[in-house]
Amino acid sequence: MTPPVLAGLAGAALVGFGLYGLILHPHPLRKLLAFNLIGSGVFLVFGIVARRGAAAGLPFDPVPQAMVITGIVVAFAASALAVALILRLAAVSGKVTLDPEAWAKTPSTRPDGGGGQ
Amino acid sequence: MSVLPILDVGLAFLVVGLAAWTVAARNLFASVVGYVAYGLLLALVWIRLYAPDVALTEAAVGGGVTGVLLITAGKRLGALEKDEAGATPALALKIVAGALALFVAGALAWVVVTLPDPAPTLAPAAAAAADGPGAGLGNPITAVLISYRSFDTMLEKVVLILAVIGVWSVGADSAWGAAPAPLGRPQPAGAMVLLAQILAPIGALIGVHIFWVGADAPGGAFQGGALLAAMWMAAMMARLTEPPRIDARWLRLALVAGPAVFLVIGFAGLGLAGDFFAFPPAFAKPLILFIETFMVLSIAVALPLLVAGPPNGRSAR
Amino acid sequence: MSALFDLFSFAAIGAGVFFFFAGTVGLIRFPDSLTRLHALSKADNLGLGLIVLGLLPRADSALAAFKLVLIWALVLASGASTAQLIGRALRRGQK
Amino acid sequence: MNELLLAAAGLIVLTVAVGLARILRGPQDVDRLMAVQLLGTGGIAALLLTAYATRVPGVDDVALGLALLAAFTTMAFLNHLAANEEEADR
Repeated sequence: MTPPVLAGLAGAALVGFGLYGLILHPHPLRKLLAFNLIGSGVFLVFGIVARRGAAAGLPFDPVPQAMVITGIVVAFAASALAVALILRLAAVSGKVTLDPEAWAKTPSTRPDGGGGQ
Repeated sequence: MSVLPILDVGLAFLVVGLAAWTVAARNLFASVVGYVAYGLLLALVWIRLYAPDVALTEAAVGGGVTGVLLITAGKRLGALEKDEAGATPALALKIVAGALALFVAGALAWVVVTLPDPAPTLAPAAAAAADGPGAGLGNPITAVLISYRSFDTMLEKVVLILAVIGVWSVGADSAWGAAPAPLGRPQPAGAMVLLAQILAPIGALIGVHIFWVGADAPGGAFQGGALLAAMWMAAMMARLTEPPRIDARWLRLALVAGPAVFLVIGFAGLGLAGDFFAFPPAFAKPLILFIETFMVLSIAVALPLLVAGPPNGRSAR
Repeated sequence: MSALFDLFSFAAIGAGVFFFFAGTVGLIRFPDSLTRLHALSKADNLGLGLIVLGLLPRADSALAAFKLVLIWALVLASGASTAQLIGRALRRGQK
Repeated sequence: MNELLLAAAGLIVLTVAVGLARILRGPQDVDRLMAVQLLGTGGIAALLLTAYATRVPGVDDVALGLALLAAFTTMAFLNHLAANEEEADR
C-alpha cells in the first residue's frame, strides 16, 4: 500500500468521523471542529490526486495542491466567522447548544439581548 | 526503503485516532486541544505527500492562527458550559448517523482505491504556466496560484474580506467603528512580553523570507502572509500593540489592497496582453511580485482581525 | 573524516531520541503538573538540541546550518518563556 | 545513514505520540497543552530528520515555521488563565 493511497484512506476515515460528529454534537464549537475534520479529509483526498498526477517532470500535480492552499485559508476564514457567531450566541442567550429541546424548555434567559441591540 | 512504510502507517493511524478523539471527547477543551495536535500532525502528512507548500500553509494557518482562535473560543465557552452538555442524542439517531458516516467514508475510500490509472493530471499545463509567457517561476504552485488559476486566488482574497466584514457585523451596533477586544491580559507577564519581543521581529523576517523564496522554492504569499499575521498576533497577545479601530482608513486600504491590485492588473492585461489576467511577457515576473506583495499585506492584516473578533466597547463617535 | 562525522551524528541523534523518550515517559508517569513541566522542558531543549547538533555536520550550506541553529534557538526561547509562565500559573493555583 | 535518520524520525513521532495520552487523561487543561507542546517539538525534530534524509526541498522551512509558532497556542491559553484570575479577584 503506497503512501498516497494510505493518506487517501485516512482522508476518507476523517470525513466519516467528521460527519458523525457534525450530526450528533449539540455543542456548536464541537460541530465546527467536526466540520473542519471533514474539510481536512477532503484536502487529503486532493493531496493524493495531486501526488498521483505527477507528470511533466514535476513530482506532483501543482493544481490540486494550489487549490488546497486556497482551501485552507478559506476554511480558516469560515471558522473564524463561525466562532464569532457562536460567541455572540453565547453572549446574547447564555446558551452554548444547538439542541432544539434545550431551547424549547427555557426561552431566552436574557430577553434584552445581553448588551448591544 | 524499509522504515518509511512503518512511519506512514503510524502517522495515518495517529491522525485518524486524533480525529476520533476530537469527535468522541467528553470535555470541550480536551477536544479543542486534540484538534490543535491533529493540525500539527497534518503538516507532517503533507510532507509525506510531497507537498511542502501545503505543509507550510497548514503549519502557519492550521497550527498557529487556528490554534489561537479555537483555544480562545474553547476557554470562553468552557467557562459557560456546565450542565447543558449532558444532552446526549438518542440511540436511534446515533445508529443512523453512524451508518450514514460509514457509508460516506466507505464510498470515498472506494473512490480512492479505484482512482483511474494513469491518473489524469494538469501538471503539464501548470509547468507551461510556470515557464510560460516570461514568468520564469521555479515554483509551479506559485505559478498556478498567480497565473494559471489567478481568478481563484483573487476571489479567495475577496472571501477573506467578506469574512472580516461578517465578523465585524456580529458585534453590537453601538460598538461599530471601535476596536476589537484586546487579545492579551491588561498587565502581561514579563516572560510573555520578552517572548513576543524576540519572536515578532525574527518571525517577520522569516515571513518575508518565505514570501520572497516563494517564486522558486516552497513558500509564497499565503505562507509568508500567514506568518506575518501570526507575528502581529504575538505582539497583540503580549499587549505590545493593540487591535486597530475597525474604521481606520489604513486598515481598510490594507484589507482591499491585495484583490484590488490584482483586479486592476488583470484588467490592464485585457488591454496590454489581450486577455483578462494575462501578463505582458516582458514584465511578467516584476508584475507577479508586485501583486503578491499586496496580497501578503492583505493576508497579514485579515487573519489577525478574524481572530480578534467583532468590535467591542463604545464607538468614539 | 566523513565516517567520524557520521559517528558523531549517530551519537548525537541517538541521544536526542533518548531525551524525547525520557520526556514522554516523564509526561506520562510523573505525578503532578510541575514535575511534568520539568520533563517536557528536557525533551524540548535537549532532545531537539542534540538532534540539531547531529544534523549540523550534514548541512550543505551556511544558510542551512544557520536555519538549524535558528530553529533550536526559537524553540529554546519559546520553551523557556512558556515553561516559566506555566510554572507561575500553576503555583498560583490556576489550571 | 539516511535510513537511520528516518528511523530516528519515526521513533520520535511515535514516542511523542504516546505522550498524547495526556490529552486523554488530563486531568488539567495545562497537562493537555504540555502534550501538544511536546508533539510540536517532536514534530520539528522529525521534520528536520526527514529533511536531511530525503532532501525534499523546503522541508526545513516548514520546521522553521513550526518552531516560530511553537509557543502560540500556549500563549493564547495562558492569557485566558489570567483573564479568569482577574474575574476571580473581583
